[in-house]
Amino acid sequence: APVIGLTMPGLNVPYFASYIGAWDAAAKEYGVETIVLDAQWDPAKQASQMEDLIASNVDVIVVVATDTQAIIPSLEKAFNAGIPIVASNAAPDESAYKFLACYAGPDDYQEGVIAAEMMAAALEGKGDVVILEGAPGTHPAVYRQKGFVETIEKIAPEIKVLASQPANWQKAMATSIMENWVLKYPNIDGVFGHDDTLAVGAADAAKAAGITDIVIIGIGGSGEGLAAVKSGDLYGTNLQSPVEDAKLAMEKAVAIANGEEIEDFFYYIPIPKVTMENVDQFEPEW
Amino acid sequence: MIQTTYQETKKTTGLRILMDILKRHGIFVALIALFIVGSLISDVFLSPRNIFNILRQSSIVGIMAIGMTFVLIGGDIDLSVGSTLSLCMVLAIGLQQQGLALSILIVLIVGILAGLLNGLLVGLFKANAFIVTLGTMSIVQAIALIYSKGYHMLGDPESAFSIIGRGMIGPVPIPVIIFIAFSIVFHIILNNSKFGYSVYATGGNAKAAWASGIHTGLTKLLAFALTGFTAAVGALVMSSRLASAQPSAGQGYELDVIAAVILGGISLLGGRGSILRTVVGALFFAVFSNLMILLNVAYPFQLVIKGAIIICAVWADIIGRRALQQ
Amino acid sequence: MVGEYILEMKGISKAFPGVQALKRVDFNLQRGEVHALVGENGAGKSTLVKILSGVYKKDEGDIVLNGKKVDIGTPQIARELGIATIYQELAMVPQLSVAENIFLGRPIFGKFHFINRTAMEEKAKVLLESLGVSIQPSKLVEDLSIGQRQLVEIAKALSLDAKIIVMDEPTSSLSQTETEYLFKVIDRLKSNGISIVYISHRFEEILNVADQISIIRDGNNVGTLSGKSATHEKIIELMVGRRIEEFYVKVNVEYGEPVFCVENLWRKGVFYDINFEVREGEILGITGLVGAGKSEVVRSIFGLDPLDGGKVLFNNKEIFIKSPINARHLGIGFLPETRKEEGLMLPLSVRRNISITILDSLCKWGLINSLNEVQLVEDYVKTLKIKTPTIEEITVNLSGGNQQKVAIAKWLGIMPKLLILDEPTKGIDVGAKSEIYALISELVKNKVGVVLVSSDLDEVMAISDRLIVMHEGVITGYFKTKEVSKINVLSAATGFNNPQTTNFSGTVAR
Amino acid sequence: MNFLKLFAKHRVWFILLGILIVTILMSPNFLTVRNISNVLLQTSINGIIALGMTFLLISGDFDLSVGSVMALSAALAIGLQSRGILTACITAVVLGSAFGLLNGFLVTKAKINAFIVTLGTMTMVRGIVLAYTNQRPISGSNSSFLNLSGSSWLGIPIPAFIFFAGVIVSHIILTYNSLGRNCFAIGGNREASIFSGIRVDRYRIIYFTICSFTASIAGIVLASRLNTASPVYGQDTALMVVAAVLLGGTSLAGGSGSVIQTLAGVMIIGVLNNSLNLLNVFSYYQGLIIGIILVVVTILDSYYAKKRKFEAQIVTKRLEFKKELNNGT
Ligand SMILES: Nc1ncnc2c1ncn2[C@@H]1O[C@H](COP(=O)(O)OP(=O)(O)OP(=O)(O)O)[C@@H](O)[C@H]1O
Ligand SMILES: Nc1ncnc2c1ncn2[C@@H]1O[C@H](COP(=O)(O)OP(=O)(O)OP(=O)(O)O)[C@@H](O)[C@H]1O
Ligand SMILES: [Mg+2]
Ligand SMILES: [Mg+2]
Repeated sequence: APVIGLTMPGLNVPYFASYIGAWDAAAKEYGVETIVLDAQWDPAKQASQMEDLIASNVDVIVVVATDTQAIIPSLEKAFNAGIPIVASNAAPDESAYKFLACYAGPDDYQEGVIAAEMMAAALEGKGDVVILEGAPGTHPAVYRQKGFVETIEKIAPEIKVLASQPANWQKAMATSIMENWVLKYPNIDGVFGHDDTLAVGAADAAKAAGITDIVIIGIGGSGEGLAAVKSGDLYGTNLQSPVEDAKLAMEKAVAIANGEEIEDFFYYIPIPKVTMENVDQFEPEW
Repeated sequence: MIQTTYQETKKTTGLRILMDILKRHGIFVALIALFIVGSLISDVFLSPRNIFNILRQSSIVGIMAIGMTFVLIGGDIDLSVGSTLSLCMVLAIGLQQQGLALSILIVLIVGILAGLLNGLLVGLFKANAFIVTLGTMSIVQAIALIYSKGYHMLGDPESAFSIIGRGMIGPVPIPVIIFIAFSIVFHIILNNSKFGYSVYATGGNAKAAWASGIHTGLTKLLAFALTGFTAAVGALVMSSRLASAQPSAGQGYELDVIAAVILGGISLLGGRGSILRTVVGALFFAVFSNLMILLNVAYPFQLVIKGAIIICAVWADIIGRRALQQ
Repeated sequence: MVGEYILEMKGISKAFPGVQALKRVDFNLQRGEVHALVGENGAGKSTLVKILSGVYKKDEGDIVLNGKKVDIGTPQIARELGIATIYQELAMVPQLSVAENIFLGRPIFGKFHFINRTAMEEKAKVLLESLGVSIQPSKLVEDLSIGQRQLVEIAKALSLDAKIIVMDEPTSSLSQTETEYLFKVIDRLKSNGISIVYISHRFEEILNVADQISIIRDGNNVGTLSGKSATHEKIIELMVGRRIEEFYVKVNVEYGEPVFCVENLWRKGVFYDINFEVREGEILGITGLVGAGKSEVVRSIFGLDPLDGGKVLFNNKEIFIKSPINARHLGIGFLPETRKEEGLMLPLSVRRNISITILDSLCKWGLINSLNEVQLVEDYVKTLKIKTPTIEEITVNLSGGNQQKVAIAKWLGIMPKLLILDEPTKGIDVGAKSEIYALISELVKNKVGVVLVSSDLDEVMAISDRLIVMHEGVITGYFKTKEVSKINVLSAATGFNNPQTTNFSGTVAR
Repeated sequence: MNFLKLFAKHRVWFILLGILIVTILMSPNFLTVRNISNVLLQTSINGIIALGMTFLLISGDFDLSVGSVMALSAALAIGLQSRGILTACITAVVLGSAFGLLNGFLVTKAKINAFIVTLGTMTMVRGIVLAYTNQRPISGSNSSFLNLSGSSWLGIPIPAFIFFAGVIVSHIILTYNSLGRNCFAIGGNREASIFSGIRVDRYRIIYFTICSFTASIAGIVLASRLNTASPVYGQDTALMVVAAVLLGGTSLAGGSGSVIQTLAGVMIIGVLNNSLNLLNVFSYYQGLIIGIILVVVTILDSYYAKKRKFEAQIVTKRLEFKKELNNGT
């Protein structure tokens, strides 16, 4: 059976915990052996783990990069060692495409775009929004922000971003920041949270302040997020499934290991919009 | 004879007393200064709702800092409180099915046990507190992850449990009431109980305290257990407020908590400090973060200013005290 | 050696927060003389010499060295001017070697600016040999005894080519023999033209060694006597401003029942076969040379150090003291020899230091009654005449003697049945000493049994009722104090005595 | 008895040996050249900082800001590459060390607690890094910079060489140079050092600077290894580094320690991390195991430290004293 190495950025966040669950299930299904390493959010550690995987001569390496730039030298090393690489979950910089077999996973930029489209639609192209960012420097935080801000500028120039602060993926921090914002800006029309946790944190604070007519949009479709959409606390989110994410990466890795030809370079998992109307069709996965 | 000359040279006018207080408590002055600056540059800053916001936001770090005060005065340090916060949070949410009273009880017991473990290692086995609590920090965080399997624990925001973090008595949020109550109770314990005296003595000179018949090991044990307890209470407040728990939610809290205590003016070498000062330290950070958000300062610059202010506030405190001695 | 002053200090003043430590003090030093400074605790002796050595800055006054006015701003400058100081609290780095301590701050360099250890050790050896000691220069200071450390400090002073050496209570931790040895060294230094400022609370020593004696009282220089003309009484009169009629206060008390008794106590490698008994109202002295193991015995009894075997009886019941906590609950108090290490919590206030042993009795409903506490502490401060601005002053700011009184005061509160005092008058002025003796008398009147450990032979012979002499971890003599001569005690202390031949055995027939 | 003494003195090395033996027995992949070089590479970055931290801890001080300084230096080394690698590196080292200077000044002159000062600079510098990198990773264009630490010599990676060279240099300084000896003096007895005319403040500032200097070097090595600077580098570096140094037996109270022991402390943590990876231990359990080992090692350590102290005090001191005194008279 082929051996597939996987290096993860950090298993202490719920999304990746769910990812690993799906990964193990898929491995059983395909009958492949896997080595799972956790970089604990340290890019240097991830580089070492890449070396460990190269040394143990796995058939394919699946990389979920802690830092999509810092991983590049390691990708090159693996490429030079003749090991095909599937990038998963976070797409490395363009300059690294030549070292990759393919990318399989969500499109963080596109998620930001979708959130912006939903926001523009909900606010009818006009209003004041605030943004709760993820931890500075992390891939989703960088690209979701980019996707959101660029799209808003393009499609709804009358929407103004009043403030944008990192909440480090922590709900407590999101709640605190939002509590302060509702005082400073009594007329916030919309909130964009880089993920559902932050969005729900903001919704809590808004609710506590007695604000009801506010459009809060998250990303991810976590259990908390979907529940909040159902109850109307969140206007909407888009669902990024860790199960799909892991399965897709596994599927491509197994295909490569079995010597099959890969046609495309980008394989994106679907990121369906979730709103009150369709929320019942989705099951939370993290 | 010497005393009398001292008293003669000291005129006790009202102004002088005021100056004395200001010099002795530079950190209070710094806090007041922050308040004045805040009210000048932001019109919502002094609104009652914002004040309660600040109090609520300071309450979790504040409650935990109260426990940490005992450990630091006793001459030790506890780096594991952040992990204890994480573990107790996932437990508080995860055990909600077991009924309110039982889940709260278990959370408190787990917090105390985590503290007792530290206390046992530091107080009775006499291990270096810094490394040992770094070790338990890793252990307790791992247990939180294993228990939650890394998943986000979701609670029911409508349950009775959420009163702890979300409820109000009149206009006052319950976390603030807990914070104030803890401050008063533990102020009394620190200043007027045998345990409090022993903590000071142990921090002042553990050998001498031992030779005076104080059980220094037991004192340390209790101080750590207390820190575990306050971390558990902090976790109850936080998880109830958020109605959910991320398994690594407490990461980094240890430094916030220790910083709040030290900003209040406790010497890391032990033997000095008070709950009041700790409370001021915790408030200081909350006021600061609040202001930064109200002013919409970009995150990187928030950090730069925060770093500078930490240093300057303590500096002001030191200069005041030195001026007092002249 | 009469004539020019090598050093003149004129009108020196210095204030600390709450205390005017020195008030326009004049002090002159001649070449090649030993000039003693005496005075009560907190009189300002240490402060004066610390100004001389650049540790403190004077508020006013001039220092004239060899006829030239100098400004001694830092310890560095003092050293360059040839003033070396051996501080009351020895200024050594325990983790470094003897040689490195001697050359601390100005090591000898070899090639590539590397420290040349061999050269340093050789030089250190020469220095130490010139003092007549053979301590290995490569040894770590933490492995030396206090006496040895003292000698290393002197070697350090010599290595600076010092013209003035200040010794702040050099003998407070030394025994008789060591002290005598130190005097030989001082003589040698004197004959080389080195001037010595010598601070001590022991009058015998001062009368023995000093050429001039200056008396400091409350920050004033109240007079200088020549060593030959000075007498005990005169010094004391100047020091305390009155005559002390009876220096060694001793009351005769009827002994009661035995309160405390040890049998066959031993600890491997430290002491063996220790037997003695203390009765109510009795003072039992334990003496011997440094290193005889006196402190170790009482420390083990009090539970500070482990014991390997033996029996301890308290009020005729066998007890096991595992820690000072047991001892405190039984009503046993202990004043350790190392005041700074174990006697006091220096960063804490006088109040907290004194009340620490009596928290239980101050507690009401689990809380401490601050009013009672303050009342009690203030009482002790008053009765023991502890000199402190307020009871909230931190003890580190108190002078040595007052610190000692605080350390004793904390044990009075427990109403002890047995009080063990290890070198209670070490570093304490006559006034305070006599107060402490009075205090001991007061205690025995109240039927407290007292164990007094002391290397000061005069003291122990004057105060105690019975006397145990130790040598190398065993008891070499049991004496009734009234019936024994100093010579007998000394020979027992040096191990020439056979315990069997002494007047009585450890446990007295009742 | 003799063995006990030997063990007590070199206990870190014995602990390392024990961990090595267990690892080798349990994981056949451990003893491969590739893996060893991997371990060396992984330990060298924290190891380099640990050297500076050893100086600082021996002298009785403390630095929390090393992680941030490392990130700053990495960011500068990458961000300034367009002006030449050498310029970039020198700027990174100079600016990084400047924060050590600042720490030192604030601690010695303003007399602020080292914990607070370095917590302050830690926060400040992190802010600067985030601002400089615009809150996202930046990567370099010059691949020769990558070679600096990407390559190895005799199978040993260059960063490990830098680390080992650092160990040797630091050891020499600590044993044979007044810069190093004063470290012990100041940490052992600060007052005595002042009384002996050592310019204590100046030296303490130097030690802070050395510590930041090593953090800057580590930053450059890290940046060159990944050819990227991320603003999140070094979040838990300070705690891990201090833990490694303390594991090595340097005391938090100052006055004792050695870089050779620090090397052992660093290796213990490095080997543990590596072997748990090789054994495919799931991440959560790795945290558990490392925590437990840290705790056990510390307890063993305090036990042997006590034992050694007791023996030294009781057995040796007693009789020698009088012998020597008598010989002298
Ligand atoms: N650093 C200090 N801060 C505050 N007060 C001080 C300090 N050093 C000394 N004092 C005070 O100055 C006075 C003189 O103290 P000093 O140490 O000179 O006395 P001393 O004569 O040496 O006494 P002793 O015989 O007990 O050593 C005392 O009242 C003491 O409390
Ligand atoms: N603080 C210390 N540092 C180094 N050596 C010490 C110290 N205290 C005691 N010693 C040494 O330990 C040995 C045992 O000392 P111990 O205190 O039992 O003797 P002692 O009879 O009580 O003498 P002392 O007159 O000093 O009290 C002696 O050699 C003594 O010199
Ligand atoms: Mg003195
Ligand atoms: Mg003794």
